[in-house]
Formats: sequence, structure tokens, C-alpha cells
Amino acid sequence: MNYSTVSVISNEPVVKNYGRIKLDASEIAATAKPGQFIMLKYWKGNVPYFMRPFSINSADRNAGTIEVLYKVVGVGTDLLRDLEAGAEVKILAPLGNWFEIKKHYKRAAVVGRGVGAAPMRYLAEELKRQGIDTYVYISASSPEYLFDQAYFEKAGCTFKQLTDDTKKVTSLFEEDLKSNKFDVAFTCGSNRLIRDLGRLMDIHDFEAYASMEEHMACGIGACKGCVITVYDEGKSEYVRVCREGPVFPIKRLVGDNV
Amino acid sequence: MNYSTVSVISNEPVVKNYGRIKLDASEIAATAKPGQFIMLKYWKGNVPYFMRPFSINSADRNAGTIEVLYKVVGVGTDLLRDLEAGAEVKILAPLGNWFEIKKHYKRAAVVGRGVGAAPMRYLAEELKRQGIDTYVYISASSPEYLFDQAYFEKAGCTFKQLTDDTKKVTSLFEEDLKSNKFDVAFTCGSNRLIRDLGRLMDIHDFEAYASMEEHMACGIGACKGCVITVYDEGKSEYVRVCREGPVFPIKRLVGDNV
Amino acid sequence: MYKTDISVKIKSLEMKNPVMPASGAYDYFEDNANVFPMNTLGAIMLKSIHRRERFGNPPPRIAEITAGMMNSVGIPSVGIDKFLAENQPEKYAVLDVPVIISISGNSPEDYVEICQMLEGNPYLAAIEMNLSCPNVGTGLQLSSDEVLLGRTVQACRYMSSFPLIVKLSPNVTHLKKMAQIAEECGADALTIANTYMGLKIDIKKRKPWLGNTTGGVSGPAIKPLTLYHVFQAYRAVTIPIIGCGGIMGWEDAIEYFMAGASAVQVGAGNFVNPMLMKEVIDGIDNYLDQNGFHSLKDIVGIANQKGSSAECGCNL
Amino acid sequence: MYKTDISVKIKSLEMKNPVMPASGAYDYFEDNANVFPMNTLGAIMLKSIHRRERFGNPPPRIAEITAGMMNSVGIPSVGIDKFLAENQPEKYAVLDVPVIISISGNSPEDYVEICQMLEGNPYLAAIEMNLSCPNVGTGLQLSSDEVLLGRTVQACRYMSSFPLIVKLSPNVTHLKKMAQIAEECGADALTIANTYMGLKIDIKKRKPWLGNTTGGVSGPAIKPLTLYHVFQAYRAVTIPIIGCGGIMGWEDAIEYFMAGASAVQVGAGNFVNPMLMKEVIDGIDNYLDQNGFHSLKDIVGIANQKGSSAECGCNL
Ligand SMILES: Cc1cc2nc3c(=O)[nH]c(=O)nc-3n(C[C@H](O)[C@H](O)[C@H](O)COP(=O)(O)OP(=O)(O)OC[C@H]3O[C@@H](n4cnc5c(N)ncnc54)[C@H](O)[C@@H]3O)c2cc1C
Ligand SMILES: Cc1cc2nc3c(=O)[nH]c(=O)nc-3n(C[C@H](O)[C@H](O)[C@H](O)COP(=O)(O)OP(=O)(O)OC[C@H]3O[C@@H](n4cnc5c(N)ncnc54)[C@H](O)[C@@H]3O)c2cc1C
Ligand SMILES: Cc1cc2nc3c(=O)[nH]c(=O)nc-3n(C[C@H](O)[C@H](O)[C@H](O)COP(=O)(O)O)c2cc1C
Ligand SMILES: Cc1cc2nc3c(=O)[nH]c(=O)nc-3n(C[C@H](O)[C@H](O)[C@H](O)COP(=O)(O)O)c2cc1C
Ligand code: FES
Ligand code: FES
Repeated sequence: MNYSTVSVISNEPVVKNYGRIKLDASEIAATAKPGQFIMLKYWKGNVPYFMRPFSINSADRNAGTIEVLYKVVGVGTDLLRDLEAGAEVKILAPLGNWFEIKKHYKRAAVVGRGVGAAPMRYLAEELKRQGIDTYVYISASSPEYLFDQAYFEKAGCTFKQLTDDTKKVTSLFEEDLKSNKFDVAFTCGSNRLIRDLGRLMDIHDFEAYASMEEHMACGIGACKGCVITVYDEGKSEYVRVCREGPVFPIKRLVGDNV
Repeated sequence: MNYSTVSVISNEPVVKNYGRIKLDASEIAATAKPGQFIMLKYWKGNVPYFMRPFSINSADRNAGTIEVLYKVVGVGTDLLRDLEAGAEVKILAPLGNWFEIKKHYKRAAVVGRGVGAAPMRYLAEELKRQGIDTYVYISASSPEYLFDQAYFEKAGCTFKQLTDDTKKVTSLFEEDLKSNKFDVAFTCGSNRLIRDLGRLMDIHDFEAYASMEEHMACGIGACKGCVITVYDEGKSEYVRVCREGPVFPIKRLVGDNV
Repeated sequence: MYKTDISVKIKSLEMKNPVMPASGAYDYFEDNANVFPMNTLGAIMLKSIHRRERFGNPPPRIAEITAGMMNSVGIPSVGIDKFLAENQPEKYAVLDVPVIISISGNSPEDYVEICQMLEGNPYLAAIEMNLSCPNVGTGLQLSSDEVLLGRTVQACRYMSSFPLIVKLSPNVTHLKKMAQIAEECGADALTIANTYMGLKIDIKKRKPWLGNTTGGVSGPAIKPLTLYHVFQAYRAVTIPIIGCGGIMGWEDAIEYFMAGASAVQVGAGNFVNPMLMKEVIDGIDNYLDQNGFHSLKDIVGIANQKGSSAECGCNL
Repeated sequence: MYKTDISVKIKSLEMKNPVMPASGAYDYFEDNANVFPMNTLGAIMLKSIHRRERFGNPPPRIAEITAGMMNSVGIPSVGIDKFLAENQPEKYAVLDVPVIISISGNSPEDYVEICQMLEGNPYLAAIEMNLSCPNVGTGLQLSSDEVLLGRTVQACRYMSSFPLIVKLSPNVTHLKKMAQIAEECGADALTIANTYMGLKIDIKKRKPWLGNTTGGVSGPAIKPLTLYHVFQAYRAVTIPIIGCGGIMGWEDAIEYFMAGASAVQVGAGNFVNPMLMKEVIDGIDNYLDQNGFHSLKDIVGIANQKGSSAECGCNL
């Protein structure tokens, strides 16, 4: 983990209030693992106050760049959109734990929705790089929000999409589970997806992990501000999303609450 | 006085950390008098907090524009420099009293230094428009800081400059006082200039006025924050620069302290 | 006029909406009338009138701080005698808006005397007792001493038939207790709160920035602090609370209402945005309308259910 | 190493420079060591260790406010027994920096017991008593009650031979008085101050934002308030003051020194700029050097000449 100043290579709108920013950050690109995140500060003065956390959407070791896919939701992300190529950005990265890719995995599912799926591109690319049969299931309210489809396909993943909000993206996965053995499923902090995977993992016997989000002050475990409740054998405890997470076994997230 | 939103027509650097901004503000251009000032807000959020006061450097009734000559000294003026043509600016204007141009004036002196002389261009132009013989004395640390020289000359003023810091600009005026009768002298809030004019006005029997500056919150007399001490027949009192001023008879400023 | 009922009543004081200037922030009719449409206000609040003439503090009197300001203005005032002799309250009669006079003094007696002089004045609708800002005489904030606070409010209560609004200082260990004392002693409403004691040092000059050394801090920087005080006081008293501190938009006003305020005052925010009070009034009405509330009263204290655990001092 | 003498001595606690983290802001060695060069610090300050195990408060625990933050973390702690059993203080021995332990409890007895357990610990250089943040038990801030404050400090003084730093709450009517009591009862230094009680309401959810309802406000928003407290306390005590509140750069630290602080702590600012403490240390040294001062001591209290009129409560 390192605190440094990097510069913006490009910052392009994707669709409506979404954008993708590329940073010149070779050290981070070389060490960051899928699922890790970064904290950024890119404005003068004390308002807004906190640095802003973002997932690593992709890291290119050769080019020495990382990309962030973002949605404009408030003052901080609004300022992010305004950044121009060449601008300097303070970055604390890479942070948190990551999606562990275990030796024995043969087939993996990657499940996500909207911008919550931002860290999934890097994960899927890495899964494929390690020769794992990777199925990607993404839902969105309409097709233009399937941001990373091209990347998933280019990486050689089996890509399945859903833009019909009456159905659940996990139902696509459930369908495939009937005929395929999955070793692991990865998702991002949507409670609905987590609950669904929590149910399916018991039936179909696969490991399941989710990446979580909470408001953060420090991003490095110092402030104890970003806790969520997790469960271990009936007992609950607080864990820091930035330090013990952001990736947690879904078992610990759902406890007995599936 | 009016609170409105106007747009930037142009914003050009003058020299080093000085700039000149032109605003599309026909109502203000039509009513503002020389010596009045404006309050501007041109950033989002609450930092910096106060609107920033600026003198009117010139007002063009026909074009419906006003100009401000500014020096970058801190966070607010730094943001002012960043404004681009087309940007929107909140403006409260015109504010305060003004340099009164009395019917009987035949010859007037305008004395200033550096950016403090910003309101003097509009004043000199107006004096000339009313057929008054106008002498302008400006000092600066070097010639490129004689910002409005061209305007003074174009308006037909007798322009005298000083860029030698071992001498005082009032000495040029003092020289002319020997052979000319002046009815009035105007200057801006430099204590040295005020003291000098205070001394000269008694000897040479002319009226003298100065425009003052203080930190301001409201600009309209409500907060009572921007007071300075003035003197009347031995007694001192606090007056608001934004409301009773910014223009004061030099007699009230120097009291018995010449 | 409005889409919802945003009127507020404090005894005989009836306001068409819950928004008024904070004392000292937007007071003198002649100075500001041509900027702000004063008749849109729920009430007009005058800058504190002192018992006697005061010239105020030496400059500089204001300082900018991060997200707010400090002031050490020091209540320059013609004094109540001259104020009444000049028929100042009458000047507001052209507006159809109730006028609240803020009063200030060095001692309990000063307040009582002013109340006596104001009794029956047809141009005034209520009195706000500024007990949070003496700066003279003993140098003690009357509302930070339990005994003095009680005595002053009670004496004015006997003297005055106007609705009495007591403005409290936030610089106390237990504002809740002060609120209770004010209520018990006859206050009809509370204004929470005045400014926070603060300091800014000019490191170039190596001395305090303000002419009077220290000053009162206001603006968005202190909003969470005053909101906390309103929240606590709401649990302790039954009289209406007027929230005052750091309001820069209608959302801030809604926070105050949800914490327990029945009305709000806008202070320093007026300097930054001269149309702010109008925006706040319209914003409140729109918020209520769009969220299915018929009346402002429906949201007063809505975030302040007694169940929630806010009795303790600090949570770190 | 430095161009000027910026060392600070509080009894046996010797610091090479006057900058340390505020408790709870940059504590656990293993978490932060690889970001910040901990050995550049004047001292290491641990997050408050509670007498017993605590899990802390329910989320959300932090909220952003204008120019600052609120927290209701609630001192999650393994408790002092486990802390010592795990030999935690020993872990810092690899750094050549004095370690200050911040201690917390629900009662005076808790503090005394902890002091007893710490006595003679070779890995610690001083104790900071966090008396400004109980949040459990009586829910009372020990430093906001004159009697409790005095009793707690005195009892710990008898028990402990460590330099005792007493951390005060700013949420009091007269911090000056609390400072005097702490000094009289044996404190070797004061940390001024902890966070301010605050509230933020989520107007969409119509309830308080923080899981524990209220929280402590820190960051630049409160700097003028805490600076005021330091300024006042400096006139009332002779022991060193550690200024803490809203420091975001070396200029803020200089303001604290000029107001009367001998050292400073950086809290929330670390979150916004992980290199801040280093910048503050270098900035102080440069400032002194460039302004012709040989020692930090030359500017302590320089803006706080007894002549200036800051005795009164409020100046409006
Ligand atoms: C580990 C992590 C990874 C993230 N990755 C991405 C990413 O790849 N792309 C992306 O667009 N966003 C991501 N986010 C969310 C992103 O940090 C927030 O959207 C951003 O901080 C909002 O800043 P703002 O100033 O624009 O919004 P604000 O004005 O601060 O808030 C706007 C709204 O967003 C909510 N919000 C703000 N921050 C968070 C948060 N951290 N968690 C949940 N809700 C929040 C607020 O409660 C509020 O309702 C991530 C968050 C975390 C914790
Ligand atoms: C009536 C009036 C007319 C003015 N006209 C002009 C003008 O035409 N052109 C121009 O460049 N400037 C003018 N000024 C000054 C201008 O308002 C300030 O320079 C500006 O507000 C500084 O803002 P900032 O955020 O850049 O500086 P800050 O960061 O706020 O301060 C930087 C430094 O400037 C000083 N300063 C800031 N504001 C003032 C002030 N109002 N009076 C004195 N010192 C101040 C501060 O004390 C500090 O030392 C005028 C001021 C007044 C009151
Ligand atoms: C310049 C100024 C002058 C003030 N004068 C008075 C006053 O005369 N009487 C009073 O009760 N409060 C006075 N106050 C305090 C305000 O009424 C208000 O309580 C405080 O500023 C907090 O509100 P705000 O954050 O919206 O400014 C004054 C505040 C300011 C900024
Ligand atoms: C997240 C967080 C946790 C804190 N935990 C503690 C604590 O455990 N003990 C303590 O004495 N103070 C604690 N504080 C208060 C700080 O030490 C400090 O007094 C306060 O934040 C003011 O300084 P600042 O404005 O620089 O943050 C905490 C503050 C924050 C923001
Ligand atoms: S954000 Fe500070 S501990 Fe996680
Ligand atoms: S700036 Fe408010 S009275 Fe002049």
C-alpha cells in the first residue's frame, strides 16, 4: 500500500452519469489484485472532506495503468467527472483484501449488477488468465448499462446478460448450475445477489464471496469507521470493510439469515 | 442594488498575477457610479465562505458590461482567475456610495497605486465625460503594473506615472499644485497616499476623498463587520465601509492625525 | 400561497412560514429592503437592541474560517431609549410581517427594564431575549449560568405580555438543562443557538485576527453541533424551538425540523446568498408537498424518537 | 536533523518534535506502518484502550459533514487485560519513538486500575487519560464534571509514575476551570480537546445518520472552537497543553502554538492526507527557521499576551 500522486491519462463518459477514468500508476498496476480498491483525492481544500473509495476496474501491468468505472452520485463523483487528462490525483492504493483465486478452481461464476460490477472485469480477466472457465452474469436496467460486456467477451468469458428487471440475474446462474459444477461464485455488495448466492451455495456446494461497500474515512483500518456486521457460528461481530474486506465469504455475510 | 446571475464575457491575464474580467451586466452598467463596488460569488459550496468584493474598473452603458481589474492574492481570487468566458457568476451590485462629482469642480486629481487604483479608471473616464480637467497620478513598482495607463490617456487625462519607489506619487501632484488650482483629489485606501493628501489639502485648499477597503461579509450594511474608525470634530466613530463608504472625505479619515 | 401548511404559532405570534433572519444578520429595514423581499418572511428579527448605547467592538470584526465565519461585532446599538424615541419599530409597519425585537443587556435588570419599555408597543409581535452574548459588564453569558438565566427569564415574564423567546448559548455543558430552566421560568419558545466562542490567529502578525481577540463562530461549520443541541432540547422541553446555526439551504432547515425545531433562523447564510431565506421557504414547502406531508408539524421531531439512544455524552 | 529546536519535554516524556497522532486516528502499528513513516513522529499515540472489552457502536459509524466528519465509533477495544497479555506495547519497540497509551473507562476506578496495570511497563512513555468520552455506564463525560474529573485525575496520579496527560472534552461551559482542576490534581499535561457532540440527520431516511444517533465532530470545521479553548486554558494553567482539533496543515499547528499549545495532535486530517503529520513536522521546522526563531518554545503563547481582552464570554 502506498500514497502517491499520479496523473490522469483519460477520463471518458461511458453513458449518462457514468464515466471511466484511466490513471498512470505503474506501481499499483503491478501489485493490485482483483477486488482491491483505491482511495482518491482530486480537489483542493477540505470540502468534500474524505478521500473517495473506488474499485479497480482493470489493471494493465504492461501499460502501467489502472482504470476506474464510476457513477456520478454526489459532489465527489461530480468532481471526478470534471477531471481532465493530465490532472494530478492523490491516490492511496492498493487497499483491502482481494478475490482469492485458489489453485483448485476449475469453473467460476462472476455475478454482478450495474456499477456494482466495477471490480468484476479485473477479476474475470484474471480468472481467465489463470485458465479458469469463467461465466459472467450481469444484469442492468437497460443494455447500455452493461458496461464491461466487450471486455468480458474479449477475455473469453461466457457472458450472460439480463436487462429485464422482472427476472433475477441469479436465475441465469441457477440454470447453468443444473448442468455444470462451479467451484466458486463472486459477486458485489447487492444484498439481493448475496442472499441468492447464499441460498444456492448450500444447495450446489460452491464457495461464494462478495465485495462490500461502506462509507470510509481512512481506507486503511485506522479509523474503525467502515464496519459491517458479519456472523461466525451464530455470533456476530463488526469487521472493517477496508481492512478485513472488502471481500468476505458470503457465509459470513448471511449467517443464518439466508 | 440587485442580486442576480450574470455571465463572464472575457477573463484575461494582464500581467503576472493580475487579470481583468468583463461581465455581461447591463443593469449594473447602467446604474453603477464610479467608486461603487460589487460582491461576487463564482464557486460551488461554502469554501471560501464570503462573497468577494471588487471595485468597478469600468462600466460601459452601451455595451452593457462592467470590468473588474483584480490581483490574485488568495483562494478566492485564484478561483476568479480560473473563470472562463460563459461561466455564470452571482453578483450583488452596485454597492456603497461613490465619488461624488460636484458641479463646481473644474480640475481634479486622481491619485493611486497598483491594483488599488482599480476604481480610478471609471472615475477618470467619468470626470472627463463631465468636462473636468483631470490629472491622473499613478505609481507602481514597475511599468507593467501601470494597468490602466492606456485608458487614462484615451480618455484625455493628463497622465503622470512613477515607477521609482524612492519617490512618492504625491510629489508629482505636489509639483503640479504649485502652478494649478485643483478643486478635488481622489485616491484609494493606501494610508500613505491618504496621509499625504490630508496634508496637501489643507495647504492647497482642495477637497479630498479616498476609497477604503475592509474585509466584508454582507456588503450591504447588515452585518456591521466592515467598520473603520473615522473622526468628526475630535470624536471618533465606527462607520461601515460597505454602507457609509467605501468613499470617505479624507478629513474624516485622518482626523487630527495628519 | 403555499402548497402545504407551513405556518407557525408561538402564543400570539403568528407566522405564515417558519423562516426568519437570525438577529444581527438581516435586520435594518432601510439597509436591506431593496435586496430581499422582506414580506416573504415568517417574521422580521431585529438586531439586538442594547439597554444603553454601545459602539461595538474595534475592527477587524469579522473573519472568514473554513466553511463559516467569526464575528466580534459587539452589538453596536443606539440603546433602547433612542430606538423607541426614533419610533424604529413603526418603520416595519408597512410590511405585513410580525416584527420580533431582540433585546440585550448587561444584567437581568437591563432586560426587565427593556421589557417594561416595550410593553404595549403595537408594532412588535414578540421579544427575543439574547441571553447568549453579553460581552460587557461581568462578561458573563446570562444563559450559561443556571441561576442568572432563571432569574432573568422569570423577571421578564412577570413584566411582559409579549411572547418571550429565549436565545441560548451553545457554550454550555448541558444546554438541555438551560432549556428546561427557561421553560420553567416562563419562556414561550427557545432559539437554539447563538454563536460558538472561537479564535483565529493571524500567524503573519502573530496575534489574534479579530480586534476583540475572540469572536463568535457561525455558519455551516457549526451546523452539526447546534443540530445536536436542538435534538437534545426537544426531548427536554414542550415549548417550540427555533433552530439557528449554519443553515445554507432548505435541506438544512428540514434537518432542524426533523431534530425537533418548529421554526428556523438564518444568520450568516444571508451574507453568502442574499436570496437564501426565500429559497429556504420555498424549499420547505416543496419538500413537504413532494413527500406527502400536509403540514410542517408532521415532520417536527420525526427523527427524534425517544427510543433512540442519544442520552449519553459522547460516543467515541 | 531539524533546523531548529522543535523538541518537547513533558516530565520524562521526551519528544524530538511536537507532532503525534490524536488517539483513534492513526494507531495500530501493523495497520499503518507501511504508509506513514512512524519513526518521524514526536510520539506514537494509541487508540484508547478500554478497561474491559468493547465491540464499539453499530454502523454507520462515520459521516462526512461540511469541512469535517462525525464519528460514533465507540472505542472498540480488546480491553486492557488482553492488550497487555498480547504484549501489544512491545510491538512498538522497534521504532525509536516514545509510545503514549490512551486509556478509557466507565468510572474513576477503571482508570485507576488501568494505571496500576501499566505501572512499570517499559514500552510506554506516558499515559493519556481520555476523560472526554465514556459513552457507557453513566453516559457521563468524566471531564465535564468538576468533582469526577478531580477525583479521577488525583487517584491516577497517586497510582502512576508515568507522565499523565489529561484529555478534556470541549463540551463544557468553562474548559478553563476543568483545566485548572486537572492541573491541581496532578496532570502533567492537557490535551485540548476531544470531539464536539454533533448530529447529522439523513433527511431521506428521516432519522439520524449514525448508528448510535449522535457522534463526535472533528476536522477543520471545529478548529476555531478548539483554538479558543487552548487560548483560554493557556492563561489558566502552567502545565503544557497539547492542541488537538482540525489540524490540516502546518499553519494550523502554528496557530495552536501561538495560542499556547506546546505540542499538537493530528486526528481526522490523517484520513484525508496520510502524509499530513510529516508535512506538519517539516512545516513547523521551516516556519521557525524562516522567521528567525531558534526554538519552538519561542512562539508558544506568543499571540496570547495577558493584555489582550479575552476574558469575557462572547463578543456579539
Ligand atoms: C470499497 C468501495 C469500492 C467502491 N467502488 C466504486 C466504483 O468502482 N465505482 C463507483 O462509482 N463507486 C464505487 N464506490 C462508491 C463510491 O465510493 C461512492 O459513490 C462515492 O464515494 C460517492 O461520493 P460522492 O461525493 O459523489 O457522493 P456523496 O455526495 O458523498 O453521496 C451521495 C450518495 O451516495 C452514498 N454513498 C457515498 N459513498 C458511499 C459508500 N462508500 N458506500 C455506499 N454509499 C455511499 C451516500 O450515502 C449518498 O446517498 C465504492 C465504494 C467503496 C467503499
Ligand atoms: C470595497 C472593496 C473593493 C475592492 N476592489 C478590489 C479590486 O478592484 N481588485 C482587487 O484585486 N481587489 C479588490 N479588493 C480586495 C479583494 O476583495 C480581495 O483581494 C479579495 O477578497 C481576496 O480574496 P482571496 O480569497 O483571494 O484572498 P484571501 O485568501 O481571503 O486573503 C488573502 C490576503 O488578502 C487579504 N484580504 C482579503 N480580502 C481583503 C479585503 N477585503 N481588504 C483587505 N485585505 C483583504 C487577506 O487579509 C489576506 O492577507 C476590494 C476590496 C474591497 C473591500
Ligand atoms: C455578524 C453577526 C452579528 C450577529 N449579531 C447578533 C445579535 O445582535 N444578537 C444575537 O442574538 N445574535 C447575533 N448573531 C448570532 C446570530 O443571530 C446567530 O445566532 C448565529 O450567527 C448562528 O446562526 P448562523 O450560523 O446561521 O449564522 C450575530 C451573528 C453574526 C454572524
Ligand atoms: C474516528 C475517530 C476515532 C477516535 N477515537 C478516539 C479515541 O479512541 N480516544 C480519544 O481520546 N479520542 C478519539 N478521537 C478523537 C480524536 O483523538 C481527536 O481528539 C478529535 O478527532 C479532534 O481532532 P481532529 O479534529 O484532528 O480529528 C477519535 C476521533 C476520530 C475521528
Ligand atoms: S475506513 Fe477507516 S477503518 Fe475502514
Ligand atoms: S460588510 Fe456587512 S456591514 Fe459592511
